[in-house]
Amino acid sequence: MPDMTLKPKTPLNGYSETFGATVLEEIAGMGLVSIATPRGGVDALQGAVQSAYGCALPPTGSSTIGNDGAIRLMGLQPGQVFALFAYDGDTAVTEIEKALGDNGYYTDQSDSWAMLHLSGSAAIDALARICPLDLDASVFPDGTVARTVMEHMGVIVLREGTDGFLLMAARSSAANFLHAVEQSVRNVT
Amino acid sequence: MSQRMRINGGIVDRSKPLSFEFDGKQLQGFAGDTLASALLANDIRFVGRSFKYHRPRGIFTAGPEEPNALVQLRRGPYQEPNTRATVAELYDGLHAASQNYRGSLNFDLMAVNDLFAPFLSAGFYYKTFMWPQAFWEKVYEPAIRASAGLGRLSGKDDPDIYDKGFLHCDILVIGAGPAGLMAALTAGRSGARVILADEDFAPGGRLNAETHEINGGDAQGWTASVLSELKSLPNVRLMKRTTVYGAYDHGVYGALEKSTDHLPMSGGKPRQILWRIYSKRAVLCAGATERSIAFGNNDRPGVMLAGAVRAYANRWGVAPGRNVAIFTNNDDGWRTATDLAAKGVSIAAVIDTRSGAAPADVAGATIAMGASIVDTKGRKGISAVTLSNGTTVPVDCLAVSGGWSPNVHLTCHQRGRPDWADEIAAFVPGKDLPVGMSVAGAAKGALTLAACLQEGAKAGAQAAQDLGLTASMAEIPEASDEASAITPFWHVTESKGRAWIDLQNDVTAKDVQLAKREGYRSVELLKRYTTLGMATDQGKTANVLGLAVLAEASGKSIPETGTTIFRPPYTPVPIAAFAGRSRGKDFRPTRLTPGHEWAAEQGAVFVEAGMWLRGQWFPKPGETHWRESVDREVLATRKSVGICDVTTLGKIDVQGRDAAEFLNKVYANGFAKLPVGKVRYGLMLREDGMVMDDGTTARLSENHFVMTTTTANAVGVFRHMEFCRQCLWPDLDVHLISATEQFAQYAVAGPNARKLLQKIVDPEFDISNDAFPFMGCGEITVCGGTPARLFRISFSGELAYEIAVPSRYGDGLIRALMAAGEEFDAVPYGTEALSVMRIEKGHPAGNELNGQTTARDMGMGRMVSKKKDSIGSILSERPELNREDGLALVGFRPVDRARQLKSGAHFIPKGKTPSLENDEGWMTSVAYSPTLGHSIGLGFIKRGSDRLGETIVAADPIRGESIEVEIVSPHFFDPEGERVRA
Amino acid sequence: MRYSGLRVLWEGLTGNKGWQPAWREPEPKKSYDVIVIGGGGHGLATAYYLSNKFGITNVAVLEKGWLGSGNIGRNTTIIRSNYLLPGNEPFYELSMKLWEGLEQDFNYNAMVSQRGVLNLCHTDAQRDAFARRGNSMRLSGADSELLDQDGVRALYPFLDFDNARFPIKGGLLQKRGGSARHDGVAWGYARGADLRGVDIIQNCEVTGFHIENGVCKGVETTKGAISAKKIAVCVAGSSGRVMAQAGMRLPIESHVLQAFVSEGLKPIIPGVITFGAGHFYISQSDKGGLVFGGDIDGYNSYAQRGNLPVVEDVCESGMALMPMIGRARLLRMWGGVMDMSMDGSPFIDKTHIDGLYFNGGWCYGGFKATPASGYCYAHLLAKDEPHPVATEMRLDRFKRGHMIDEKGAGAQPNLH
Amino acid sequence: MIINHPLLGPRDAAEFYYLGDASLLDRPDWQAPDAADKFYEYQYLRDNAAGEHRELWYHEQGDRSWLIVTRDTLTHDITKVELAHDVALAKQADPANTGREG
Repeated sequence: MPDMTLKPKTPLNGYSETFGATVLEEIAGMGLVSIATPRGGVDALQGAVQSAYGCALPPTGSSTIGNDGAIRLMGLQPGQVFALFAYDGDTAVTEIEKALGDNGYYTDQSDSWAMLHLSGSAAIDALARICPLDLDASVFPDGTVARTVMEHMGVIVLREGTDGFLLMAARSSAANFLHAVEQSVRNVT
Repeated sequence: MSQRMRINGGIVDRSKPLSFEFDGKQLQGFAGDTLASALLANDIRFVGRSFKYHRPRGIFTAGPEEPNALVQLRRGPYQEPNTRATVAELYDGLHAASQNYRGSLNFDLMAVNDLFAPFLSAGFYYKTFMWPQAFWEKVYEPAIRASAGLGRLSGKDDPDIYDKGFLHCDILVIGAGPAGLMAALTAGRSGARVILADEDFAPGGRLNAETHEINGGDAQGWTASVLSELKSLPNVRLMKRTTVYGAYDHGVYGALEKSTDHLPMSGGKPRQILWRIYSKRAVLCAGATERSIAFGNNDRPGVMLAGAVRAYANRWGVAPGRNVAIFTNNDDGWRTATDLAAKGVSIAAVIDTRSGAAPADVAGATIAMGASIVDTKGRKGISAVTLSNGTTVPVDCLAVSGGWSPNVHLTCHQRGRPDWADEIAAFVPGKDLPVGMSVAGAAKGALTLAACLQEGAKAGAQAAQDLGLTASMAEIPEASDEASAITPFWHVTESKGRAWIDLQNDVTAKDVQLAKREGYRSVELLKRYTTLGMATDQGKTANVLGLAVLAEASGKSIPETGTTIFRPPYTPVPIAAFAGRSRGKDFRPTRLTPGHEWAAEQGAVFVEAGMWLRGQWFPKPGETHWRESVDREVLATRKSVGICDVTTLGKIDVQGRDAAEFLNKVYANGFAKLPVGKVRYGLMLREDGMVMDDGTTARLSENHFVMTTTTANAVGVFRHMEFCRQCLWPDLDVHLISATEQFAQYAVAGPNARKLLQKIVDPEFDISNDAFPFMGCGEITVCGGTPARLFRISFSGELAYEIAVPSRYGDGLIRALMAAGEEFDAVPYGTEALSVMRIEKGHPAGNELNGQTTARDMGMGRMVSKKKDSIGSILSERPELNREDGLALVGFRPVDRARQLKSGAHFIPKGKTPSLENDEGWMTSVAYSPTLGHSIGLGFIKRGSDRLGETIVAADPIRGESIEVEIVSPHFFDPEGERVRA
Repeated sequence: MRYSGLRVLWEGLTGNKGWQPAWREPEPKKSYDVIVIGGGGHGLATAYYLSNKFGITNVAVLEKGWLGSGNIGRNTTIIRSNYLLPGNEPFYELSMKLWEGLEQDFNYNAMVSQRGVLNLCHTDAQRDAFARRGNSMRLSGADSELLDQDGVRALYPFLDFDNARFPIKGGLLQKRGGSARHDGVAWGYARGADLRGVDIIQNCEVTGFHIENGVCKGVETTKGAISAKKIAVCVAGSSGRVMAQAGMRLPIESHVLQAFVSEGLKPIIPGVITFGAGHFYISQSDKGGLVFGGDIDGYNSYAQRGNLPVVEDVCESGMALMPMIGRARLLRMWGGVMDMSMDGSPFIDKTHIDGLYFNGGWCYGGFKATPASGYCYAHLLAKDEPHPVATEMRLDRFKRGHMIDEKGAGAQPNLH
Repeated sequence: MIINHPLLGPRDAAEFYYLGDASLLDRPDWQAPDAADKFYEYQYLRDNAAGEHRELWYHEQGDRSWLIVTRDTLTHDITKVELAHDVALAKQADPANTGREG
């Protein structure tokens, strides 16, 4: 019997480009799982997160880092966080389930998003061309997370460090999203 | 002819000469010139024609308020009509042409309009051109239209690119004149995040145009030092060439930055950037605009505003004339006389409407106090002025000052009204300012330099303090504080000639008087009737004068007469700038499924489905018509197996202890008892009882469902369900998240669907008919361990499954499915074949679920459970939605099977005339059924289900067709539904 | 005074000294047969038809601002009768017929210009819906044509046919559609009504109703109490506010609609075009300005101004449709308050209070309806029964379940 | 416009979807004897206030919260922003509490 094993593809085929001191690249190999808090179960989930990852559930709009950086929890909406962790398998939910048990409702989002990392001196100026959020460090410090809209596409923005941003947009419009970010970088560099 | 009017001084860079072309003439100017200053330097003053009378017109101002000097800038698709020469920054190779003439600028055939002026008074066109009736559209209107407008679009796509952006600040300072510079400096030193935006390419405002001293040195030096400090502050952003054009709610300002307009070519960078600036406070330091005086023939080239004449001399080193007269009602006009005289320009006369002693000595000039100008002479440029005392003075330039009006525009953008200030005879900002805005300097009516500096500093400090910052007043530089005395004077009533108020739209004092006499007395009616202030300059130099003449005619004061409201934008903004990058293919994002690349390789024809692109059909070599492909896809599917990408359907993950109860409420039919491992068709209503959407929902485990929606309604259904969850039933434990993007999903349909799937489904999963019956579902693995979800559901009416894998495997799965299907001659099929098959099965889709139809109309009335509370249940019971003669969805086929049905045809009983009274319904969807060999249709018709077998006319007058059709069951194919259970 | 070319000539030769006021500025009388509240287009048209066609001349029009200051004073001037539903189409077709003879009727040139209204479609489903609508129009005696892509290209070669995100597949054309000079319409009706003795009273705001035992007998105004046999409210945009004074809640929300005009340009867009893949419609005025608009801002508002997201959305759609307008500059933007009804269709009806009548809910399509709205309202006021083409424009239709929902958007006003 | 989100701070209104009057939270009892009338009024009739207006906004391009925004329809000034979920829960706990003050 022939090998029918399905080959995975990333949304942006491993895109990576440097513009002077600014770097734009696809991030792949991540597990992303949404964790919803059962009604009345926030304490249980909080406890499970604390003991599994050694960090707190983040409030909406911010993130926490657990297990010495192995996992990041992002507060996307009331009662829902996204867990982001390095993972190459097909069953990211199982990983979370193993850690948190039945203290949350889990949905795999690993294949739902195209992820881009933008970093470097022009990052903020470039994002200012498409992102309505105030990304000034005084308002949007390291670890802040937000969902917003850029060029008609929903985007999740996570700040990592002084001039690094993880950007996540719907997988189906990955090419358009890359085009939008790339154009912004070109327009300011 | 090389810049013969250039004189000493100014801030142009004489080491950088620039060539440009105007009306075919090659000319030179310097870096730092505007097109207007360069034209004047070359002694070109006649630059355009007015709108209605085609009168010769020259440069009138030195700023954005320019009504006359409008040019067609650049060439070909880059050409830009109605560009104000006074703000067009000169660049090497600039090309400009004058506008609004037939023939040439010098010999304009339309100038004949001026002779007919008595018949073209305000509103004349409302009173004539009515007879004979047919002549309006054939004769009069085309003639009127042909003379419309000033400049011309190229008719070609705008070749430049544009960008947008978002900026955030604590304090936005609008205008970098003396007040703005001080405001920005004070605010900037407090640590506030400051944006200082100025429309000019040289910040400084009037300081560039005057000979003021600050702290005993020249003002330009002071400006440079302030700018250098501002540049050194990391919390201050200085934006040149940036016009703040509008004030919107909650501190949002619109600004346009001209990033490459001053360059010959944009070099691949955006031409302009449309900024949305979010501010906590704004300080408006927009300065003031000078206005004219109405007197006979005050519109000739060479008649200019006094401040502009001075600006050309001081800023650009250009003499607007050799022999200049000044006509003023205030001291400021005299500055023009003294500044020009100091530069060696001959001043012929100063005419001041005020009596008393002359405020200054002007060597060699005739001084006339308490006098006015009643008329001017000259055809294509002023040659003389006639004074009220009868004397005539030869001049080639007349500088007029009727006083200064603060630029209150942005204070009115949220419908605040300005107040009248008698001291300066002008409107000043009212009390009702946009939230967070303060005003300083000339924009507030402070018309001395010292006051501007002082107020600017104060406003900057106050704004910072409001935000909790510590701001100390900067040391206020010393400057002149001499108020410019003004005695209002608007209109030389003894003038016999026409006295212009709105130069561009050719509105004269007589037009205002006539409008008033005819009853158009409100300022708004006056404006509309005469078109005063409605030209490209929006009456910046004309509005107050018009109001004054109306007040004079009504015997009322100006504030009693009213004011007009200023609307955004402050100066016009290109439509392309508002659009930014959103044009062409980038107008909206394109969503592609994971199988897109594969489909493209197969040569699929794609179709827009909302934001998605979907394969519409997959042509094979030799197929010349889309129907060939579609028929083949349908027949192959029904005969063996076909595969369709259904990834675009909305998928919503629903989890929680109360998920079942929740679904029971949002669906009209019952969901509480759906067993685990089963799928059910769900009908979702709006609260008004109309069908919102339909789809299937699968129960994966006790507390876990996955819902599908139609492609079109995925976003709306999710939003609606979040509303239900958060707002209506907040105590339920239910959680929603979209899973649309997570899975690639394919329908595998046809008698061989199971056999095909069995080749890729991992052997431990039994998908036989017994183990996996119709409407079953389960989580499985395929191709050696890839997790997948399998649903046994059918839209085509065949034995069918939908299989979903994580999106990363979507490309792999379609290739695997096609490879596995090879032995069954599996075909990919597109949305057309999908549609044919669903019509053959009588399934409603978008054309039927159009928001105007109920479950009852669809023949699904009984699905709406009355035993439970669900959205839409109560209002669906309203009497008119349950009429005996209500619509019902049925099938149609042509009596003559060779004929083609048409969607959108209306049903008329046989023998009746096609009219509204006889209209009984319409055809919603049609298809050629290759299975049946003829055209079939679905449609709504009154009492449809009672009329099976009846023949009726499908009238399609818009396509000139009318055919007899038979009403039949909508289930054209396999009405018993045996195939899906096979 | 009759307006004519000859009169213009004569006045021109004699210094334009003989022109008389277009209307009187009377003080209100104590009582009238009919009071029309609202001196906008519909109110003035109602007064005009009452006095000119139904013989009721003892009429006052009360206007809180200047005449024509309602939405007739700020709109995009499009006239058309390209509706789908039987509750609407005959009404708008009557309006179109009235437009066609309007100027001769009221002796004022309102510049009715039948340059054609073209709706573009970008999907097969849209084309099907256009066919259905075009046929509805034909069945009601209106003109309509279904164009394919080539047909559209022949009319408007400058549209983006080659690089469009949503390709143009065809269009629904109504050649008799077009535009009219909005202020001229208000002034023509005002002058025509005034000539028949109607009192148009400007700067007179209604502050309350006199209602006794379920009968409305008059109004309180800033110029004193005025009584009347019939009170006809006609204040679209402010319907909620005014009817609240009579204790009524309405199936209406007030929303802001922005509109835009560019600088004057030489003629380039011959007719009226609407985009089908975004919110954008455009025409070019007699003065050369591109007059365009799009969607409402979407939130309840009486503020008569909008915000940037919609401005940008409209211009994006404009550039997607016709990228040749990019270098035209937007000159002025403004916002008007719309009566957005629950099904997108209007009301011309009696209320449950005797003597009190209501006309409103015109959404953002009131301008084209002006003549028929005035005519049908006058008919209702004069005969106490609805005009045959306006029988479905009833306030109770939601309770009965008989919506006139052209878009199928349901009970959410900002979607209509 | 800017909506000051109770959890996220100021956000451009363009991120939100507007539904309408917050009375849409007050869905009638389907089993009440006058349910038909009540649902008609709930679905179709509006106060349409010229002034303070409580209204529903959905943070679609944000945290997916439904918000109740108190905004003046004459000036667009926003004086209060609440999570609709909180208001709905409070109402459920105490049906007399409509969330309206005074």
